[in-house]
Amino acid sequence: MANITMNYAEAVADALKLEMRRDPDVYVYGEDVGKFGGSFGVTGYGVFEEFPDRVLDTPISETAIVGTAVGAAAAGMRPCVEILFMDFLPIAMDELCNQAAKFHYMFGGQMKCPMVVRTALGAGMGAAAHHSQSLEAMLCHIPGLKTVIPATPYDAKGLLISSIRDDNPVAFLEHKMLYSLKGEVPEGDYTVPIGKADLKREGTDVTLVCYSSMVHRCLEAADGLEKDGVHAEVLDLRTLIPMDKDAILNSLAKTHRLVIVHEACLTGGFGGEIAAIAAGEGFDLLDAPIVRVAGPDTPVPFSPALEAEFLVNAPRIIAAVRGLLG
Amino acid sequence: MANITMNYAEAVADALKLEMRRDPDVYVYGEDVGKFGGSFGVTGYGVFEEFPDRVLDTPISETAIVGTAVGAAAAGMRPCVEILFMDFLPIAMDELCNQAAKFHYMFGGQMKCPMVVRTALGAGMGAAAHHSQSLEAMLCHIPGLKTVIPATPYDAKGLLISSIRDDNPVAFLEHKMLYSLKGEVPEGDYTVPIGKADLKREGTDVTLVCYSSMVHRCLEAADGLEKDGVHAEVLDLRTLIPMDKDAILNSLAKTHRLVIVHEACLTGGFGGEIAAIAAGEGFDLLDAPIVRVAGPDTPVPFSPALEAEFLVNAPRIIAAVRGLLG
Amino acid sequence: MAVENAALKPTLLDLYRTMTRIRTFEETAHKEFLKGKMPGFLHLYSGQEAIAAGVMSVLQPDDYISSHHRGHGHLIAKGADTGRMFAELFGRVDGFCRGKGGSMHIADSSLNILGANGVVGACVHIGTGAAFACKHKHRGRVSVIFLGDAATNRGTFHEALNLAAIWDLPAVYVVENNLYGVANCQRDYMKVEVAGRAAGYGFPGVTVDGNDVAAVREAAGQAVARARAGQGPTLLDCRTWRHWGHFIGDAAAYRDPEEHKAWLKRDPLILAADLLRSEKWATQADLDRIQAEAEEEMLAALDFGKNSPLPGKEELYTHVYTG
Amino acid sequence: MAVENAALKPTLLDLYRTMTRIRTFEETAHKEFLKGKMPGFLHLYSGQEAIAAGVMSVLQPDDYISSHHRGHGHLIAKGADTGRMFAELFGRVDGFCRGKGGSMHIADSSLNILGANGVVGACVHIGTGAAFACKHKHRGRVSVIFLGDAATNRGTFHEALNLAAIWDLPAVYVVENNLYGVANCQRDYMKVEVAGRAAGYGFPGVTVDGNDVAAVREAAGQAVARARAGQGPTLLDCRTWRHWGHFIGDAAAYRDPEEHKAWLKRDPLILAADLLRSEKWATQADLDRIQAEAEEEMLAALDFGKNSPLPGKEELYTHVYTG
Ligand SMILES: Cc1ncc(C[n+]2csc(CCOP(=O)(O)OP(=O)(O)O)c2C)c(N)n1
Ligand SMILES: Cc1ncc(C[n+]2csc(CCOP(=O)(O)OP(=O)(O)O)c2C)c(N)n1
Ligand SMILES: [Mg+2]
Ligand SMILES: [Mg+2]
Repeated sequence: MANITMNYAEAVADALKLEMRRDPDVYVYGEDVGKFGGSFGVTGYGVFEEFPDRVLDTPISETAIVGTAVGAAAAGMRPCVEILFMDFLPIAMDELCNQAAKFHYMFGGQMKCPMVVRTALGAGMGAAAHHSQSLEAMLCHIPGLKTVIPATPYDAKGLLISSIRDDNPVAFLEHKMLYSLKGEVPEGDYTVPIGKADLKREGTDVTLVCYSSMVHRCLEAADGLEKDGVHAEVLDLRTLIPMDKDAILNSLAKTHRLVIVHEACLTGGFGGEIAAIAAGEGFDLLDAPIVRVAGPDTPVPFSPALEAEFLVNAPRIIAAVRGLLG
Repeated sequence: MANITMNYAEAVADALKLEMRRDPDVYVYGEDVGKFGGSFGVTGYGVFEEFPDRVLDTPISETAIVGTAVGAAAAGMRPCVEILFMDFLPIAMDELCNQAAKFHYMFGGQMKCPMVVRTALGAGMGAAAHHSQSLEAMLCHIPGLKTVIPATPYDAKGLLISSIRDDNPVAFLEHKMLYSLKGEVPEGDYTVPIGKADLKREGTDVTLVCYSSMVHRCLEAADGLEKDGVHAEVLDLRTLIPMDKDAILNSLAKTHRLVIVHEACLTGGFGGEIAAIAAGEGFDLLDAPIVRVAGPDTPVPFSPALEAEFLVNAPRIIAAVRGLLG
Repeated sequence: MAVENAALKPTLLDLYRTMTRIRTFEETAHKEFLKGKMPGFLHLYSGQEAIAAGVMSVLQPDDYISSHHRGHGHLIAKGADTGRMFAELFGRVDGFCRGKGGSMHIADSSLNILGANGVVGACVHIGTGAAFACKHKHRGRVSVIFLGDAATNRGTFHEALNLAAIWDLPAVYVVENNLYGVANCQRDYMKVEVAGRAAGYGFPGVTVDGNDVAAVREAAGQAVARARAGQGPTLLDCRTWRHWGHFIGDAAAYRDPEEHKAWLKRDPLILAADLLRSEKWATQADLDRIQAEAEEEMLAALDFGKNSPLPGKEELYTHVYTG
Repeated sequence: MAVENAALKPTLLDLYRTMTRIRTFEETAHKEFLKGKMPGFLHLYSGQEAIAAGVMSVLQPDDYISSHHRGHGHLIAKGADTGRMFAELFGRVDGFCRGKGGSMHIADSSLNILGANGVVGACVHIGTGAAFACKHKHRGRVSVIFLGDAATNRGTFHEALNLAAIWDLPAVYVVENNLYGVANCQRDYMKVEVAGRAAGYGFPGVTVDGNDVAAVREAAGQAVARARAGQGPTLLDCRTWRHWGHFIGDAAAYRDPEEHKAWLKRDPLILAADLLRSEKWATQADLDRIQAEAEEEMLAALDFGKNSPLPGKEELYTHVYTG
């Protein structure tokens, strides 16, 4: 299979098109995903053009978007719906967490909800408190839901195909600052398995566990650390639920030091779960305190001066690693 | 001040009445809180009777209950609203997390939202997947919100008075299986400070960090462990946000062993945050892996046989401590 | 009760049988609950039987329905096995949900029942989503959504009905308007009649005597025909009355005893029985036999349900994810 | 434009001034944004000025308003300082929100403006809550809620309007019906007219020419009077048109160019200017002076805003909690 260079948004679109060709039950709907092409342009990469009858605009009705997907999925379809900004997912939290996630269980396995909710998370656009959050931790506490969060075009396409084919509801979290990121993506069909982390860089001195845009910040930090002779391992979780615990523990067995990096606010973030696993099952592997590098416990501010301070960057990661290595 | 024996529901009602007497801006509203007295009977303990014009029934409109409280609070009132079951709080997640929690910050300190959302959490009534959840972790990731979760009538009354007086939005989480729990409660006005944990039992061998109904399970477990000569310390966090980190670290400095106990599902639960603090700032205090005893990663099942298995009980806590002490 | 249709004769007897089975199921469950044998909460359907029976009588087996916390009647009318229903209510492994759901989550997906639901108003989206599937995948099928009057105040109602309208979905919204949502009367929580709400979305809203099974059948038949013909959704506002409190344990002291008495006289079973007898479509002996059969069925069903084993502990961990 | 009221003369000139100031503010912001000097997103109010100006002209200073993502006009019409507004748009410390909010969260709480809001439909609850406060604490005040046409499809709209109805809250819902929600025309997302939705809650819905400032003032005056008199809420469906795309950067290719041209002819400033001149309430020179003053004001305001310092990094951490 030949590789093509494409950006993350195109890679998402590519997955949508392939799955819609393969499976007539896959429908896409959301706000302005039709002719307008989606507010981040994803469905504009030929998805609406190829499937004008299966890419549908909805009113501003987030609970209906997610809630009807549950019913459609339970009735045999495979909806892949879009919630523009992850900040609006709390509007549809009942539909996602109480309905989609619990359908299979609460009906004793009679029904299933094969549906995907795609949404854009993250700060960096000066979009302030209501258009910038990273709320993945809220989803990761809900059994029955899978949470997928790719950092590269390759992973985005492969994971979205897996997500659409999955018989469980999947929250598919795209970082808005990654949409224009280019990468090599195989043409045609391939999958990246849900639940498998990816070692984006090998190292021996410290493990940086991360996901989404922070993978790139960690890779930059690893480059920087390399200059000091520090070999950082960068583990991209790629999916948060199910989490690839073994990958974390295997890496700790090598490095004995853990730095967890996420853009989301520190307190109550998914980093806590990672830390708990490491300090529980991995306790004997650890030679040093677990460090979390994360967003501060504040809403995302508008002013670029403050937003820059909010965002985790490579220097902060480097400083944390240096602090840890003493 | 004389003490009176009253149950947890009465203690909550007592706080409501005292604050409504003291402050004419305090209004209570929610579904069936009026003449019916509330589905768990709280406002039936004389709150509606004394304030029939300030205890208002609403339609089944959870987003309006919380969302209008935001506006009323911003316009100078002090609403204390009720969402019947915590399972329905996801319906109003935008209002609570995007509006109430962010008002002060996103408007640069111009506005404040002194409001309380009371809600009942927890399993144990055979009420199944939609009436049994413990979703506190979802709230603890949202800066701007405080999360209060009392385990005793005394704490319930004192903390609710503090919560109503607080100028920030507070999620006040009452465990439905505690409503009938009796305890000594001072007559009249007193406060329990938000952000202070309470050492419910002193010990030297292991710290059990817990909250809500699990405080009682931990106290039972501590009794059981005592028979083996194991002295367990039981630390009731009482408020999750802000969390009393110092109390946790001080206890670990004594016991060097941490078991975290919550009823909520394990993965993504608030236990992760506690673990991360302990394995970070408290790393050098720890002599053993951190253990979490929590609900399994499943929805809450209906069948009593399965619900009993879902719930954390003293034997499970005892077993975890024994496993830890080797 | 105006009956235009002579063809109603055999149907009405069937409807009477369905209603009797529902009533008997609920009475049996009620007694067991009061004995302390059933866990959780029970919201009895007694008094509302004409709605489930009438609506379901115009559906095809593969049409979808979505239901709510007061959902036993819907299952029975659509053909679910009452033994497995009791097993579910007792939290036993032969229950439709293997005991994991209970009364508030009872469902038989083999009959395209998308479940009772513990979240008021959730069914509105679920059923609308099923209507989406009917439009795009299962052409010719319809999706019927049962909801309470109080549920029409939820935002989900608004968003779903609007979406169904603009997409011309084959959906029928059946509001079981028993005038109360727990302890509050409809007039305390809305200033309009339920049927009037359809106007906000641009499709018909029809007020129906929800205790008259023939009237329900007639109105539902028209709504379903509209939906099947691709003409979009209809809202039926079926006026009815629950015979008991909101759930077992609620004495319903908030209702006017006189009003309660008046409604009991309009018990849907009494109305149907009166008609059957006055039209001489059935004798009292026929009706008694139907009652006796229902009692026999429910005794056996109860027996089956009660004696079904509890799920093993390992069941706690299954069905979180598929596969 | 029918003007019954001779008393309109001085008012209309004031309204024209307000509208001109809003327009000039938006044009100034537009230019700066295109120069790449402003962060974030800007949703321009240009074209809708008659609504903010007309509604605000019937309010008292301590009445509440709640606004949405397209909120600059509301602030200016209620009297907010344009210098501090620009400072906010540039993320500077002299902004109303100290630069933390930006355009989508702009607010001046000293004027009882409860803020623009980034979540479409959120303002409906917030303003309804303020109406609750008006009823129970600030007797005699009213709460006006501005929202877009597309926002009426959110569940919050339904729940809030119903609550306002049953509690007879002093709320006025002003729908700024510019016919589009981003790229979709109203007819694609609802089958009824916005004004008709009020019927679902039992209070009046009134269609208003939203480009005719006198008509807006008239309708708003009646609605506010009703609210103040304790007669409950009103919904105003103000038909208008945004002159630009959804936000700066959107070319609005989805709109019909002919329709666009027709609407531009009905620019609320042109309509008001025509009337002022034809009634001889103002000369062109008067209007030119108003324009010149507005330009002067906005230049100074821009200057102030641009030159206000960026907030210090410590500001990131303040105002998460009070005190
Ligand atoms: C979202 C939500 N809010 C509140 C409840 C609690 N509750 C259960 S049933 C009910 C009343 C429902 O009234 P209605 O819709 O008229 O149905 P009915 O019980 O009368 O059949 C309420 C408030 C719930 N289950 N879900
Ligand atoms: C809950 C929510 N969903 C989606 C969006 C994205 N969004 C911002 S403005 C807008 C359209 C709003 O249309 P309308 O209410 O008519 O106001 P207008 O922009 O036309 O003034 C959308 C979809 C949002 N901000 N909030
Ligand atoms: Mg009802
Ligand atoms: Mg619009």
